[in-house]
Amino acid sequence: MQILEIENLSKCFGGLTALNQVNARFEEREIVGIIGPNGAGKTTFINVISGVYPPSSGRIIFDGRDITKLPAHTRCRLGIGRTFQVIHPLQDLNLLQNIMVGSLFGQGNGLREARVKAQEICEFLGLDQLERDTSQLDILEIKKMEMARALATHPKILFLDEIMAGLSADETKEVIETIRTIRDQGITICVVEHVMSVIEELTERVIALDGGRIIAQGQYKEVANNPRVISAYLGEEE
Amino acid sequence: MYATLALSWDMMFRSGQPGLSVAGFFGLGGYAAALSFLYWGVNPLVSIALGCLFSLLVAFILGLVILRIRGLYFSIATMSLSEIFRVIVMNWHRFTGGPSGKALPSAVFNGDSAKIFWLFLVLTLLTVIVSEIFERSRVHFALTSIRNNEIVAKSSGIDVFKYLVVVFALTSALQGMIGGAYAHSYAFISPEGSFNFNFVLLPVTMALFGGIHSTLGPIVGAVILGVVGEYLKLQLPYGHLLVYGVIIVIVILFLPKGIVGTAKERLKRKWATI
Amino acid sequence: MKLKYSTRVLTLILSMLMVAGCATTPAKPTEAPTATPTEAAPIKVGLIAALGDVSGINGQNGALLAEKEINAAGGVLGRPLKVIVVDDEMTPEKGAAAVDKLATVDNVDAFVINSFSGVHMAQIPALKKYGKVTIVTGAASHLCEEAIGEDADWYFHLHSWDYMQGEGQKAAWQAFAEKYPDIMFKSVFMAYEEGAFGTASYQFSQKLFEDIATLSGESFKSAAMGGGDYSAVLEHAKAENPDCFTWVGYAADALPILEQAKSINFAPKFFVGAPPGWPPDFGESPLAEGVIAYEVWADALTEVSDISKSFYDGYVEMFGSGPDNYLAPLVYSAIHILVEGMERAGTIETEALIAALEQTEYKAPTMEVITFSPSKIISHQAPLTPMLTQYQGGKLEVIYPWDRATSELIYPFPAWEGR
Amino acid sequence: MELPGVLKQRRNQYALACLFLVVLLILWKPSVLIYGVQRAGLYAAIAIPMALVLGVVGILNIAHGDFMMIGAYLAYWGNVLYGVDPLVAMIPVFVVMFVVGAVTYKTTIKKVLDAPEFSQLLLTFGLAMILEQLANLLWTSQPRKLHVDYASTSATIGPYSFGVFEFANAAIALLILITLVLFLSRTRTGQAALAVGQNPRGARLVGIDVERSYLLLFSLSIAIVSAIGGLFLVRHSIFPLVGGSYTMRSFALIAMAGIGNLPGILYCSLALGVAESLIISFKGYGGWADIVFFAFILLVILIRSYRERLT
Repeated sequence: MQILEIENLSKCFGGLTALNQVNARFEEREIVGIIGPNGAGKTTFINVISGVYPPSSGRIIFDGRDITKLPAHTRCRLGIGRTFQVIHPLQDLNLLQNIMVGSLFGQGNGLREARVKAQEICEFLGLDQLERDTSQLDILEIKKMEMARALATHPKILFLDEIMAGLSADETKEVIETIRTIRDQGITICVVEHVMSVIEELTERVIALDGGRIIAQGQYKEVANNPRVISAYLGEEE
Repeated sequence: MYATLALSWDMMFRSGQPGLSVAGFFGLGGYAAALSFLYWGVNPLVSIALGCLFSLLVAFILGLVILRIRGLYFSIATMSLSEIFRVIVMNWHRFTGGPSGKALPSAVFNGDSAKIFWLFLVLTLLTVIVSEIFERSRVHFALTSIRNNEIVAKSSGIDVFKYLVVVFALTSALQGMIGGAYAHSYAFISPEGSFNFNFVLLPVTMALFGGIHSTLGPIVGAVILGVVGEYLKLQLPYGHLLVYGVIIVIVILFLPKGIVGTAKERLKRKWATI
Repeated sequence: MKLKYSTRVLTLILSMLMVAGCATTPAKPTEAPTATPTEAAPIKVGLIAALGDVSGINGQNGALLAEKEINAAGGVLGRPLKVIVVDDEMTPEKGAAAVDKLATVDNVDAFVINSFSGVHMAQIPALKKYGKVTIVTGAASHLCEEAIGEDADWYFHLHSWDYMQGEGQKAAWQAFAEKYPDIMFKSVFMAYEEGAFGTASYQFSQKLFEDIATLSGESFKSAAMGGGDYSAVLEHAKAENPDCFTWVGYAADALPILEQAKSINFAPKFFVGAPPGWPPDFGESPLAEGVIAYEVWADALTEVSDISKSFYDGYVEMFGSGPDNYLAPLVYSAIHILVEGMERAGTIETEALIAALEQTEYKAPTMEVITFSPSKIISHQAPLTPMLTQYQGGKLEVIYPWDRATSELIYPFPAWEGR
Repeated sequence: MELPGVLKQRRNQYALACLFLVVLLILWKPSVLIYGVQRAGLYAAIAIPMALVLGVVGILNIAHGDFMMIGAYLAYWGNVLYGVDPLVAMIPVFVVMFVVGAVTYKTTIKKVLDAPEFSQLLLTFGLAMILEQLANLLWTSQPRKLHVDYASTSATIGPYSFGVFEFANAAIALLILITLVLFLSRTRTGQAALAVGQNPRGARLVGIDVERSYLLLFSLSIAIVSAIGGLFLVRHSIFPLVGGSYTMRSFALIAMAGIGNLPGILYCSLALGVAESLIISFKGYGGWADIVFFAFILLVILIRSYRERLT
């Protein structure tokens, strides 16, 4: 079944078109990868879907409901969860509290429930010493914390924006496993990644963006061999 | 009194929004309380509550408009609002008494300063309680998240705008309440007295001095600065405000997180070393 | 663990509040010291003034001068006099706290209050609570009089109420009209500062001047309040071409308003200013020539009165220069009146002292004989007749009332050209 | 980046509309324009140096107006004791206050650069208090005013007489603005300072001495605003608290123009100055001038924030 459908989505910043007539569909329990060179519009794509920016035109239909005009927090409560490319710990809250925020507001839990829920998620992700300040966490823990906060909102679809960046090979492997487990719980996953090996290993379907347009879509192998994708990446390297 | 203002300012500032409308709502509440007492003979204590409600209402409506603004621009916007209130009150001669203000026939409790003190203590306690409720409920999580990163807050399901409006209205209501009590304790209200910029600068100074984002900090700041101020005045009838300024500068240079903030950090470090 | 911590915090806050409360709640008045006065125990008078402002400093100096003179002459009732000064910081709550402090901590026998109206309003509830003899040398707002009410027989007001100032001024103008029949005084334009002081002055003048002249006016933002642009007001005044232009503002407005008047070439026949005090360097400006001021004190009085001269000389000797404004002689007079009253009553008992003060006939350095009589509401008001003074040759000369006059009126206001 | 044509057009439309209004004003109430421009000059002259510090160093200097007050007192005493003309005194005041600004920066501001925004605010508030009280102790609250002949120089056009000296305010504001803009765009030091303002970390990486830029700009701002004290003294009385209201006004203007937008301050001052003069030119409405000032600012900020949300 379809969970998310995007129709003709465009987003302009002043004179700059960051997204241009994007159409995409996400099935339930799917793991989708989004690739593309820097400035291709990947993060904007997530920002528009999660409601950080209103779209310039187009429609977003989530779970059979038009959410184009809804504010970000409502979308979150409906079940769109996300992490951020640049890490954003809430530095004045400790590790557990950071995760509780998701549960408190995304799911509307009370403090006690939220605490229990957050602890469960931490256990699942392998986070411990939950009273630590965020400044004491290492990069893996922060990434996990961001994921945990998104998970705590009880999403139906989860957008992970470059979650592997800065992780070692072993750590990456661990996170990939975790993502699979999350999917197995019935959550659609959309990963934005630079690391191609991750995309290859993890995703079932890939969307390639360049200049705000979808240039290719399909299995990783097809997309990776698509000449437009290759030239987009090569163009970037020049 | 200043403790309450300092605390109420800090409660708003916990969301990261530095409001400068303390004096505005202080004055508004004062006028609402004084005038309702004067014209409709409302019981003074009830009229203080009315002042509180009036500020709540006005802040709520204005909050809907101005809480789209952030940071320093928010400061200016709230300051402008304060000034606009003042000018309106000053020019509305028939109702507010214009620049001369209005005298009330008698102070609350007939000017018994012990009772007035208890009144203020109760109001301060009320503010402390509200602040503590904030600190221990989801509001704390919401405000801290908004302050730290608004986009993360939004994406985690926090209705940022709703929280800001509610907190703005509530803190303004507290300021209005104190304004009402102030008007009644001196049986007098005037634009220059009530919309005085001192009611912004001093509470903010106290909150920052004591330490922000907590209940304890602003209270400690207000108490210490209040006591220091009085002591200095006894010692130096002339230059006491100068020394006061020097103290503020020195504290900021050496205790940048305020007294309570620094103390907390020291304690933490001690704990860590043990 | 977490809960415990926060409860502890809360208890801490509470206890701190209590401590703070004890520090600020006035202790119960201690009656011991005054109940059995020893020979040497001084009689204490509490003075509240704005020490951050020149008016307060002058008031304080006047009080200190009076204190010195009285103690040199043997004190009061055989006891020394002590003036205790507390700063009101020009804020209502500090002004009110000062009353509490003087009444309870210092246990003063009487108050002299030199605060501004806004601050004084806040002091009134506290003053009523203590009911000690109080002489007030500041606070002109009629709202203060309303707040005091008619029952306060311990309250003596040694400063005109705002509505009285106009009366004196009107009397002065009428006297002028009689003496100089060719003077035109038919239309007045009043520029008043937009605060309480200016607005009240204008409102009361409006009623008073009805039968002798047409009065119109407009407010401006005083430089003291962050304003200082008088262009529009002056333009409007010029358009009306009044016989007399009066501005009611603060000392900071004095010279700039003249400069702007000159630059738009507005020179009415009378150029009158009514600030509470003039800037010290005002007379030195060539623009000041011919400006008329309502004053209670002028240094020139020393030429016609020995009392004024002895006050002035004493002041200069003690502080190095003459008084900057009328509050020095006023507070000086207040202390003397109080002490004379105590001597007359033979006691500092409130009721006897009030009765004695009612008999006051004090020859003040302002050349006024001060007596107390009922005003609109209160029962003890000292009517002060404002003098009409004029800047002539860089000096403030008295031109009315006739018995104090040191010079003749220059009429009309000299043209701007050449200065 | 090239401006898109639409915006250019709209700009032209705005300009045309403004011009039309100005012509109307001249025909209807010429004095409004004159006084408005004079008012605006002073506002802008004081606000621009503050904007410099806020925009580049990122510090909101609450003591800004008080430095002007100190500068004005220095000019005053320079005149009383040594007979120096206040306008000439601007030069030595500039030099002296540059040093004072540098010392202030070294001893206080530098230490709170990394502290939270509001600690910086409190620090400058403390400084403001020290300056005001120092002035009060040294020179009392008695307002002081110099008399200089040219202060009330006037010109007459037809039936109108008006003061011309205050055009000096506008001229000096313009001069400061042009000098600063040239300094920031044409000189190496200026460009470095600008880079620091935009991205301190990046600037440090490319080898710019950030410390020095901050020091320079802060001292420069203090020096400029203090020198304006001399200009201020010509037409205004000075007293210890005189600066406070100008700090507030400057802050409001900067917010209206947008932080970091120096020329914008000039336009905003002009708009506000003329609007205020217009209000007070109606007899009996002088009291509402403040509302115009603040309502205008509020409106501009609101419109801008809503527009930002839409894009």
